[in-house]
Amino acid sequence: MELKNKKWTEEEFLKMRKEVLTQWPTGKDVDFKEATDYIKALPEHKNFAKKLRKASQEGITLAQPRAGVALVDEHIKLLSYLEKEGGADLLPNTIDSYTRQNRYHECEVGIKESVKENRSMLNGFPAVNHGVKNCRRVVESVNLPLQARHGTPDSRLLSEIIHAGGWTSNEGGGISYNIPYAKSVSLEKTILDWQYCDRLAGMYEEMGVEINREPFGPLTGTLVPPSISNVVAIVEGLLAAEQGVKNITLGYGQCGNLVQDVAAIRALVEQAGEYFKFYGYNIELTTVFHQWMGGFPADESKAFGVISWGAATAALAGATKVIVKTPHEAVGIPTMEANAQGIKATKQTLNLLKGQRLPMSKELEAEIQLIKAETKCILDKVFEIGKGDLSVGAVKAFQTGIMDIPFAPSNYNAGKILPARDNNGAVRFLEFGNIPMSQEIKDFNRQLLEERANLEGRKVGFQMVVDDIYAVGKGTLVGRPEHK
Amino acid sequence: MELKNKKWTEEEFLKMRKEVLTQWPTGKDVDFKEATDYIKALPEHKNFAKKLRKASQEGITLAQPRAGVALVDEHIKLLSYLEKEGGADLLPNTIDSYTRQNRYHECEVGIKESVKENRSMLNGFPAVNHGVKNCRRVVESVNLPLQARHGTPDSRLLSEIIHAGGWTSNEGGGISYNIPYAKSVSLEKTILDWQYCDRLAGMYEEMGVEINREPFGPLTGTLVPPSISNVVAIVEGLLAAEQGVKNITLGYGQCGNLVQDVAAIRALVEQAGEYFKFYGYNIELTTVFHQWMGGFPADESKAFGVISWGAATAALAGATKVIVKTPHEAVGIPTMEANAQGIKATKQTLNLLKGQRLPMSKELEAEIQLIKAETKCILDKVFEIGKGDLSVGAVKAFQTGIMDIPFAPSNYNAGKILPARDNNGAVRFLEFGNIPMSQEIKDFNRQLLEERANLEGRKVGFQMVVDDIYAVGKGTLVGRPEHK
Amino acid sequence: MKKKIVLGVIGADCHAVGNKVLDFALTEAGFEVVNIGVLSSQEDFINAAIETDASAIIVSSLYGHGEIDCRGLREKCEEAGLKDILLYAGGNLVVGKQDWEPVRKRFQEMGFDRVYPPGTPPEVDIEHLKEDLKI
Amino acid sequence: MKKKIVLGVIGADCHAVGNKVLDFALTEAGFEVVNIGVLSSQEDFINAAIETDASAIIVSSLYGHGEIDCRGLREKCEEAGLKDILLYAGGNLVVGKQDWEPVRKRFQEMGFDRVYPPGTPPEVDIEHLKEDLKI
Ligand code: B12
Ligand code: B12
Repeated sequence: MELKNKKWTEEEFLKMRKEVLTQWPTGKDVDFKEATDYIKALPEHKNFAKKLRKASQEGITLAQPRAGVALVDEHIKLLSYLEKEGGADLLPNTIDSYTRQNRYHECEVGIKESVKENRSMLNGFPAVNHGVKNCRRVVESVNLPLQARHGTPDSRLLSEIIHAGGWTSNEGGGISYNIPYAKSVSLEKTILDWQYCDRLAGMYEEMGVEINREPFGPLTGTLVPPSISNVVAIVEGLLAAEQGVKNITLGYGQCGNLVQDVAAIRALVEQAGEYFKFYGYNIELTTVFHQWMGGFPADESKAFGVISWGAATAALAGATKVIVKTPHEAVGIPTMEANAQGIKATKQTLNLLKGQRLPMSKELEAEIQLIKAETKCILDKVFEIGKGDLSVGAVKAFQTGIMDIPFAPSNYNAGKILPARDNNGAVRFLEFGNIPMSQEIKDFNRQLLEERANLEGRKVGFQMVVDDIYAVGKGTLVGRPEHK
Repeated sequence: MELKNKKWTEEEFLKMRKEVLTQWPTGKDVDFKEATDYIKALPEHKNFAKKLRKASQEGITLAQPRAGVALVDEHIKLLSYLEKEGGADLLPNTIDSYTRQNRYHECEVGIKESVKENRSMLNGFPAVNHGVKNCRRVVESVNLPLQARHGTPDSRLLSEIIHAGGWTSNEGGGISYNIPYAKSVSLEKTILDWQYCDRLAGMYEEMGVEINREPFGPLTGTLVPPSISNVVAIVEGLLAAEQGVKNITLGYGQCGNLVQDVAAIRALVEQAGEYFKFYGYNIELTTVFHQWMGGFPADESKAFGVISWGAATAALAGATKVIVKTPHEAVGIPTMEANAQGIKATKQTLNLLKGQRLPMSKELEAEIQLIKAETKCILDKVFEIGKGDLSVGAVKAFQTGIMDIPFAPSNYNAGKILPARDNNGAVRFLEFGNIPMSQEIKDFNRQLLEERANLEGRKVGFQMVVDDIYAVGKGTLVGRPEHK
Repeated sequence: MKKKIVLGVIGADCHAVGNKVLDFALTEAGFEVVNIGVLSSQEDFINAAIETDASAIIVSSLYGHGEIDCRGLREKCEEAGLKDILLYAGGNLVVGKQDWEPVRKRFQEMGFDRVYPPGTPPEVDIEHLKEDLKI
Repeated sequence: MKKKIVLGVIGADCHAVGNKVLDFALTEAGFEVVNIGVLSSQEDFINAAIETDASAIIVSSLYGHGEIDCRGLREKCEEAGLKDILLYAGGNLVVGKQDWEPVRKRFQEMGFDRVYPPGTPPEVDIEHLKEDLKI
């Protein structure tokens, strides 16, 4: 199939579906019509899109953890605990890494070993292997909406199974679940595969079932400049909209500087809104703010500091939901208790900040303008290079480094840009690679980094980047040289 | 002695000193001249005033815990742990409650019982009973400046002993260590007694020894409107300055609304600075921000949320130091470990926010103006009623309810004002009692509370106050009615 | 007739907020509250109870010295002729976060009829008072 | 001559940041780094080691499946003729926060010469490499 940013025809979709549903035996249990009835029969409070809408109207920020283990009963126990003890507002089903690579045979091994060893040997819930019925068991056992959270380049079968299983939200996108998560999967393929997932969500919408879709905002989670992630978010949002998705949550991973983080969320909402409107899509847009996604401090008290500051920023930015880290982050998949602890610290902070927003200021205004200008520089070029077709543009943009994600493992990513923090901890561009920014923007970024270099008595360079990568884990935001 | 806001003569001071130093046997070990030599010989980094100056110049916020146990060795162990494991920047010696009431005999009981039971039976360090030599043992065993933190209406002997013991900062004041801490001690007496403590600090200054003084900002720690605590801070600052104190840290207890909290600190610095200048005092002024001083949530993860949000606000406000709470706050005096945890979460947050400030905005500007205007209304009246003498004015102001602290236990406090939160969580006046505010200010406060009442579908009234008292402990800032 | 309750915070303890809230809650619940406030000695409690002929004494201690401050109160009540008067204690009774059961036991052995852990809401207290005073 | 080191992230693991930083640090320290990147199979490691005649293989695993992914690597090395090649493993090797000693033991029993807990900085690694390779 040729990649185009155009809604798939029913024929195209059904043809592909036949293939998809035979990728693993559990695929045969998917019955679209029956599934729509099933979801419609679920109580309203288990619908992701509806819960987000309510939060958005009330101006509150919801808290959602990450969580998933190998076995169904254990997984249900985990989610129930996060709901009851943790006070989560939305529940995830984090999918294991073998499923993400479509290695369902290895999942079987992991499931068996988990039974044998009596602890989860998988880092998530292998939803494909467990199939529709077990996904439904999960949704029926909890009282909150469910989402699949993964990192799967080809998530077509997974998406079929989770939606048929009553999970009303799916995270991911053709760029955001490829470049940070894969090495040698072509972007063309992942965009196509995610068009399938989006079209599937669109078909549910057309049947009157609301499905929320959430591109993965933080990408590599490590010093991603806001304009870079906002570009990806807007592109994936537009691609999803074209396939009929109606309810979209765009995301952003905390960088750590309050003004920049709030500006990023505001710029994202405003700019995405403009693009949706310009291209004629009627989208219900919400936002997700990810607590710091890079390396964490191993000390649990320090981790609580990072978690709470993320929660506070999410509230001050007015994000619709916040994805919660845990005090175990630096070390390993959290226990159920540690996971609940992260949610509790988060919710306490959100509640203290309910209704509070960062007021508009000269600084905030300037940062919003900067992010929007940077974002526009890139997006203009993406449309140009795709000759008006956004999907083609995106593929070419990655080929040529017009879009480029720092620290990404993918061979399809140029890997030429480098980010570093300025003196206030805001993430700036140290190397632009082929990112097409105006000279003014380039000079401004450079100037900010030179200011930092001056203060630190060293040159702007890669050591600064390395120091910044370690910084939060070592307890600071900016990675200053040790002796200064 | 007649109360006047006038520097004590040497004669007055020495006469009083004779009496003071015989209040308990350990008083005889105080030798002022020898003590100044002792402090001068201490390394610079153990001087409180110097460390604050450095922080203020660098624009960073220091973290200081509260801590104190009955026995000297245990106390040293505790402080060393908070320094090394916790990473505290400044150390406290929290004094026990019997010492605060000058009940040194009961301290002896507490010390003996602590030895017997092998756990601290006192809620702090009984510095008077332990005497100068033991205070010096403490200062010699740690690497940070030491402060006495207490709540002692008559702290003359205590102040003599701790300063001679090498502790270069003393918290308290004639109002702030009376009204929230005592029931039947006259304000006239405590102001006189604190003039003594201030004069003592002033005498050290005159000998070339820098001593920091810190009025206790948060008062009852419970919904104190910023203007109320700023008035007390400015009055105590001026009284201290008159006695020759040069290095003053004015304090404020977090209310929870970011804009109001930042505004309170900025208003305090600016306004206090103006008063010092107007009255011709040359003061080195720094600020202390207290993490939420009211009822805490019992859940430790939630407590971490409260702690971290306090740390973040302190940083955004640009306070010179922050007083740290612990995850045990709601339950009891923290273990050494819990205390260090509070510091670690705080420091992580401070470090993430290093250099970040809440930018000026319309809202912040307005809040600063409001707090200053409220503060001025009260201060003008205090000066007026004292016929120009601030100490007399303060006494009369409390008699007449012109100054009035909510929820205070003192019989010398009118107890007529009531605070409550507005819809954004900012603390406002529900009842003004005799506080002399302009009609405009009164109407504005009322209007904000009416807006909240409307939203909650109930009347403005005492139930609102009770709900707000419980709110943070129950996980929110504003105490909304249960079913709404 | 309304039952009279003596309420106060014992020892050198100045925590006034909970005391004011308890006063409000007990009064709302229909008791006649004799609030002697903070920084009250054992004698203050006993005198107030005698003067007002109260049915119960509610001792708060927040600051950690509760254990020292409460010792002997029951005996002094007996000596003063306050036979079988109800004695409740609550607040943050001991220093630090301790296992609750041993603490409860220590206070019950001191003669308190009911002992409450930190953060017990007034409603619990009120329910027990009604039960114990058969209202 | 510079010692050659094969570096990579094993299994279905995509964590690339630590890999890039390790590459930078090892290169700075004077090693010739053959970085096969993330999502590398046991075979990828072995082929790279054979092709470049490397002295050591450094396996990173961050995502939790390290235990499953690393099993049999030593045996396969032997089969491929890589006798006594140094095998190090580090990252976040297992699922969850586990006691470190048993984890270390399990990996050593699998044939790893050195095994590192989460957050071990590159310097430690470098020091040990120099020691083990007698540089
Ligand atoms: C950034 C990040 C991501 C990014 C990665 C982007 C990218 N492509 O690189 C994204 C968001 C994509 C991601 C995805 C996932 N992640 Co992740 N991620 C992290 C995080 C926050 C930081 C990692 C990092 O970059 N650190 C900075 C670098 C410099 O440090 P480092 O990676 O630890 O590497 C250093 C050391 O480990 C050491 N080292 C490494 N190898 C070796 C070898 C030797 C011999 C030695 C001596 C040292 C050594 O040196 C390196 C350089 O200093 C960590 C948690 C943390 N550490 O705070 C979780 C973490 C590694 N991720 C985790 C998981 C589970 C996942 C996911 C499965 C999703 C999920 N369930 O949440 C997916 C994995 C998908 C896949 N197929 O792999 C878990 C692993 C859990 C476990 N082992 O029990 C962690 C620990 C988080 C957690 N507590 O749950 N993640
Ligand atoms: C505000 C506060 C202060 C204010 C008090 C202002 C004032 N005058 O009222 C200030 C700042 C002055 C203060 C001072 C001190 N405090 Co203080 N304070 C608090 C704090 C944060 C909140 C108390 C409060 O007002 N809560 C709100 C009210 C509504 O709740 P409450 O007081 O718990 O009361 C309720 C219940 O306990 C219950 N209750 C009370 N009595 C009874 C009795 C019965 C029978 C029943 C059923 C229920 C009941 O009902 C009340 C109403 O709901 C608490 C910690 C916390 N709880 O979060 C520490 C706390 C009580 N303070 C403590 C200490 C140690 C002190 C100091 C010694 C200073 C220090 N070392 O830090 C001094 C004491 C000086 C003195 N002489 O007493 C400790 C006590 C430690 C312990 N027991 O191990 C606490 C627990 C903090 C801590 N973890 O260290 N404090």
